[in-house]
Amino acid sequence: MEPSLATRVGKIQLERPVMLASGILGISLDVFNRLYRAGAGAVVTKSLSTEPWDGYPNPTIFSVNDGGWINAVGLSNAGAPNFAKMIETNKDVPIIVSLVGSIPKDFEMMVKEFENCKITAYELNLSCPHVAKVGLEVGDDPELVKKIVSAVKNSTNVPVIAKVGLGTTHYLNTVGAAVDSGIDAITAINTVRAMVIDVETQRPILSNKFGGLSGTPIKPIALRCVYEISSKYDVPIIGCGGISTWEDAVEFILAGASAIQLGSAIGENSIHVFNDINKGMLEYMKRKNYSKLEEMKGLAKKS
Amino acid sequence: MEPSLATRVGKIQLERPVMLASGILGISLDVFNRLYRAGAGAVVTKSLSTEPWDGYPNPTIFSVNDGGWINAVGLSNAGAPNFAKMIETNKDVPIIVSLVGSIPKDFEMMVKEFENCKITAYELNLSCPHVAKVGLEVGDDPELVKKIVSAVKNSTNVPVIAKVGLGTTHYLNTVGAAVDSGIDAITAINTVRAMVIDVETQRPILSNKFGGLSGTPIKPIALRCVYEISSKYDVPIIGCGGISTWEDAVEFILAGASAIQLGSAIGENSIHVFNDINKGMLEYMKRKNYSKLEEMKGLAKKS
Amino acid sequence: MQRNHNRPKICTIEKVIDETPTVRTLVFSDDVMSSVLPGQFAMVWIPGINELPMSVMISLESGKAAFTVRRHGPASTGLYNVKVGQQIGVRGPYGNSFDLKQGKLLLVGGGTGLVPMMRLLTFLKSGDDVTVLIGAKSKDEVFFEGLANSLLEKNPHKVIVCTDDGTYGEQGFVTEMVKKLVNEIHFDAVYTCGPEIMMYKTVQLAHSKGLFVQASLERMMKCGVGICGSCCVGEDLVCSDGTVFDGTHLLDNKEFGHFHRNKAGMLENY
Amino acid sequence: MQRNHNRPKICTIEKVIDETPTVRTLVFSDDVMSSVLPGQFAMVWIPGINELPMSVMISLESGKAAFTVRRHGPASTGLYNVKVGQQIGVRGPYGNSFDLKQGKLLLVGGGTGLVPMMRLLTFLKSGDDVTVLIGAKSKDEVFFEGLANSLLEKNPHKVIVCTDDGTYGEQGFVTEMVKKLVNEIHFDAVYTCGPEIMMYKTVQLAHSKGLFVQASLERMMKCGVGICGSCCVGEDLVCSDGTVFDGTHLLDNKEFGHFHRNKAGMLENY
Ligand SMILES: Cc1cc2nc3c(=O)[nH]c(=O)nc-3n(C[C@H](O)[C@H](O)[C@H](O)COP(=O)(O)OP(=O)(O)OC[C@H]3O[C@@H](n4cnc5c(N)ncnc54)[C@H](O)[C@@H]3O)c2cc1C
Ligand SMILES: Cc1cc2nc3c(=O)[nH]c(=O)nc-3n(C[C@H](O)[C@H](O)[C@H](O)COP(=O)(O)OP(=O)(O)OC[C@H]3O[C@@H](n4cnc5c(N)ncnc54)[C@H](O)[C@@H]3O)c2cc1C
Ligand SMILES: Cc1cc2nc3c(=O)[nH]c(=O)nc-3n(C[C@H](O)[C@H](O)[C@H](O)COP(=O)(O)O)c2cc1C
Ligand SMILES: Cc1cc2nc3c(=O)[nH]c(=O)nc-3n(C[C@H](O)[C@H](O)[C@H](O)COP(=O)(O)O)c2cc1C
Ligand code: FES
Ligand code: FES
Repeated sequence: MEPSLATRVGKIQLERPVMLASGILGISLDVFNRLYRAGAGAVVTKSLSTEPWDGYPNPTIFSVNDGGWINAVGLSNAGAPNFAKMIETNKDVPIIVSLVGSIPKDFEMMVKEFENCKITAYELNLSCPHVAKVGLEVGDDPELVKKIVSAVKNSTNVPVIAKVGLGTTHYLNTVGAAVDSGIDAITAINTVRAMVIDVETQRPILSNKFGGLSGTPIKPIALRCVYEISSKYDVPIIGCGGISTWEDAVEFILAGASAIQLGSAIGENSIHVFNDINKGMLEYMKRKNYSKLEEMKGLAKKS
Repeated sequence: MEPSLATRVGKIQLERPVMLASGILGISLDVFNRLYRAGAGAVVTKSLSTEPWDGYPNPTIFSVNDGGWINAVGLSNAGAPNFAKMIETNKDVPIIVSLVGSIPKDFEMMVKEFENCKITAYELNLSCPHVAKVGLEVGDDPELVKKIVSAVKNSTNVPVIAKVGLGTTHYLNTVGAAVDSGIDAITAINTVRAMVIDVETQRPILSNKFGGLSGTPIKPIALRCVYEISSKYDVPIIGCGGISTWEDAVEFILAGASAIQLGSAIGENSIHVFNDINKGMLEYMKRKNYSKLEEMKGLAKKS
Repeated sequence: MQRNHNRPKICTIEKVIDETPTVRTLVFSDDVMSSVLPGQFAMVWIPGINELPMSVMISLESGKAAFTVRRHGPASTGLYNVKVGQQIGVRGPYGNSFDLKQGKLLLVGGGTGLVPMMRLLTFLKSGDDVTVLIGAKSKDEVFFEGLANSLLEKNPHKVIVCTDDGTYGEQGFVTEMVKKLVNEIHFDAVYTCGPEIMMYKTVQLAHSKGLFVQASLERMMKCGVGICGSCCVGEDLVCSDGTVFDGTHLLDNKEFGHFHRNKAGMLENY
Repeated sequence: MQRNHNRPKICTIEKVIDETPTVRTLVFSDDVMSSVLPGQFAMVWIPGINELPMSVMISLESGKAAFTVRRHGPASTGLYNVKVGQQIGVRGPYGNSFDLKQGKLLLVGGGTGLVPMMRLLTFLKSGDDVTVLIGAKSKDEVFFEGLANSLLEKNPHKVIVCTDDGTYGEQGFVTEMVKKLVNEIHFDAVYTCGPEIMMYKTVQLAHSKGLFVQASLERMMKCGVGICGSCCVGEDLVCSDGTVFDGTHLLDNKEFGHFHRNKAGMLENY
């Protein structure tokens, strides 16, 4: 029997385990449809704010020598109201709406906007490392995280995911706060705060100076976070960070993730990466005699 | 006029700015001499404990796909007393003795052992990410850091450096605690906690499961830490993490470091890396018309 | 170390050529950029100011390349003001390129959209019979006419300039001339780059005659490698699927000729 | 993806050969390991148990390699107990190799130190006249005698076994035989691998006669790539400067033949 790539992330049922991560190609429904056809199990939107944001001036993204990317796009986005209008016509694509804000009210307002949209889940960005007053600055404050998660959970029946990253407090406390407040799943991790300086012009290359490191360099860090979360909390996990091959994807499942997200790999391998990973995982499952992804979940913790 | 690579890290005067990082080839005086001849400005010893430690079973070190290394050597070392005996005969090499412990008393005892040795400084390892009760578990507790730094400063006239890394509290608070207690310099950063899982055998490869990521993947993270520390505190900084070329070294100086350390690069480029970096920096200084390293320090913060 | 094409490589400007009162060509040495394909572009970092997508202009000296920039907002004006000896960062090349057909060719360029057209001319086969249409608002803003003629020296060719105000060459929009020519002549290929309305009309006209036509599009760009999404037109990414698209494909795209996205990613009318 | 030589590659054991009651050869397929040089080694991961440095044994089948392991402590016993179909991780190859001289050659191996000697035999030139000395405690522990003879089929050669207790071959330490031979014959090169005391004496004897001599050393190893320092002998790193060193160099090293380091990195007497 052909094994199945279908997976369940708590209440979220997906046909395929590899999602598009937030902020990657995440601004247009047409592109979402294309990515879904290309093998993505779901797409996460660019993180949306209550109003449109222009983001930072360029340079905002480039690649780091020896692999990986650094970005400080600055959460440019069309704003939740505009975005909701754009995806109103969505029928096919499992869309996860990423939200960013500073206080519970921001999130409540945005969730209202999507009431008429067909969406699969919300993902709360508690972990962007390069924009003031949102993202990590929220995630680093577990008390605020509790208030935001509770507020969103009270505003919608759609599953809610919290996306965490490495900040200035222990990310496991952020996970704990979200779990205590009824979160449905955790995405780990966001980019890691970083910098690149050009030695000829003697200045940081990003216009924002600081940005977030993504791609292969952060994979072993992200993997240990997934392993740590799944060892400590009974919460469904979406692994994210540096995944570019089926082996990477399997590593995260073995560490305890129920699904994964990727972004940077598209910059190296184009959107074929979704199908390449799907195929590789299927072959692996056949070879190892698994019929369902679930059977592999967390196996590395048994050793 | 030929520019000079000499640098001053607070009270520490060095002929050349590139040091051997702790834990790398750091167990034998003969090897120290060789590295010094090969161009290292100073060598930092393996972190020493009050008694000999065997460390973890193998696998303890291997390289990560797409660059970098992961290790959980487990701080195996001969213990401060044995080590002090070994380096008693040192005449030539600027040796920085790295110490690891849990409480002030551990450090005081070890510093006593080195009273008769010619050493350049102590480096307190407050940041090893994979051994319980020492390293990061100490660094993550700024109050304990204050006590340890004060105790060591009261026990010796030799300059004392604190080595920090990314833990579960904000590393800048650890730096602050060390600075408040009279630390002479900061080394940033240690390895970053990470994991690699083998998908065929479905287990973490390191015997300790978790280890520390070093080498090129962590360079942009280390660089932002140096930039953040030098922006917030008036303390000499030694940059460490992923440095393998002269451009990398210059990036750290431009971010505010007075000197740098490297380890992993030796695994790729052998100990030639010291002279390669020295040469590259000299040519850069000539081209840009600097006579002293000091003139380049922190320039990236002006942009 | 191997060159990392996705990180700015620092290049020093060696020559600055004023093409018009608002357009300059900045020449620099770089082997990679000197040999890109027509339609490919670079992301150009002006340190302290911004980073812009720029078609890579040819240089007649080997091993060199250039950017031809019109000063407009702060970013392009920053690039325009770069002096000889100053440094810029260049990453890429990015994007695909025009499919090179042979025979009777029509090139339609407007403003700095002429840049990829000039590079296309360096890839022609000896027998190609080439018509280059240059659109400009007025006489002041015409450039590359002489360059086009000299690049085409050895080919049967025509270079026709159209100005909106008739102060030079033919009077009227360049697309009027396209209409006239495609009615008279069967071109083996039509290539266009310039203002989107110009490209839209050119594609429509050529397509209505069943001609092979390709256009090189411009959109807001951040990454250049198909990650950020800022350059999307419908489901296409200009940076990595384009910049060059077939006319038939473009006419199916609801955004082409009508909308582009602003910095926040919102659709705006042209 | 390109193979990462510094990360364990998973290999499945295809055959297990009992060489003596305490020594086994485990055969697996791997192109890289099948073609390493004599003296090179791999780091061998026994999942759940440990990782050990192991010389890479030859296999007579192409594309295959092997490890020949003596069970000793928990780590080597873990490897010894690996069954056909089970998986191990292999990274490397690491280290340098013996300098291949021609003419009259003397190879002195003890125990699993014979492994690099067997590989050396596969690199011989047709005219080489080869004497192989095999040292063992007693008859039970002799292995590779037949293999050595068959590898040397086409060369003038002698394979001499010495057992400490005289239960097989010549009686006495193999180094007694070395002494005898170097007094009688001028060898163009002497190669040795085995217990350090055996190598130390062999190097001294050969050196005293002015012969070219090389030894392949063993030390505690963690990284295999010259980072961790655990394998240092004086200022030399066995993993990356060695494993093979010239006798003249070794006799200048105060630790060779006298000290090795334990897990904590402390010097211990042999
Ligand atoms: C593939 C490609 C090739 C191009 N080639 C050339 C060329 O050869 N010569 C030339 O003069 N211009 C070229 N452009 C246009 C150029 O990149 C700028 O958009 C234009 O110069 C206007 O910049 P500005 O000064 O108004 O930007 P500002 O108003 O200062 O804009 C600031 C930011 O917005 C971005 N931005 C605004 N509009 C656009 C847009 N339409 N496309 C991309 N980014 C935008 C800029 O990159 C910059 O980061 C090209 C654009 C693309 C996409
Ligand atoms: C380059 C090289 C090649 C070798 N080739 C072979 C071979 O082909 N066949 C063979 O049987 N043995 C070989 N050895 C020796 C082998 O690696 C082990 O040291 C030996 O098997 C003893 O292991 P143990 O079971 O007693 O280890 P344990 O006592 O279980 O030791 C546990 C740990 O200590 C380490 N260790 C202890 N002693 C040593 C040592 N002397 N050298 C390296 N690591 C040590 C082990 O790697 C392991 O991590 C080689 C050693 C080296 C350095
Ligand atoms: C250009 C870019 C933009 C991003 N924007 C967002 C964002 O808006 N919201 C968010 O939660 N994460 C954002 N991220 C982080 C990614 O979703 C992801 O967590 C991170 O890149 C690690 O995954 P990767 O290594 O597969 O890229 C962005 C990453 C990149 C590279
Ligand atoms: C094998 C290994 C052992 C290490 N041991 C120590 C140690 O004992 N004490 C310490 O402070 N840092 C230790 N480190 C960390 C390094 O000193 C350094 O901070 C880190 O590797 C980043 O630098 P690099 O990227 O140049 O290797 C070790 C690193 C490695 C790879
Ligand atoms: S510019 Fe980023 S996707 Fe095209
Ligand atoms: S084994 Fe690590 S330096 Fe040799």
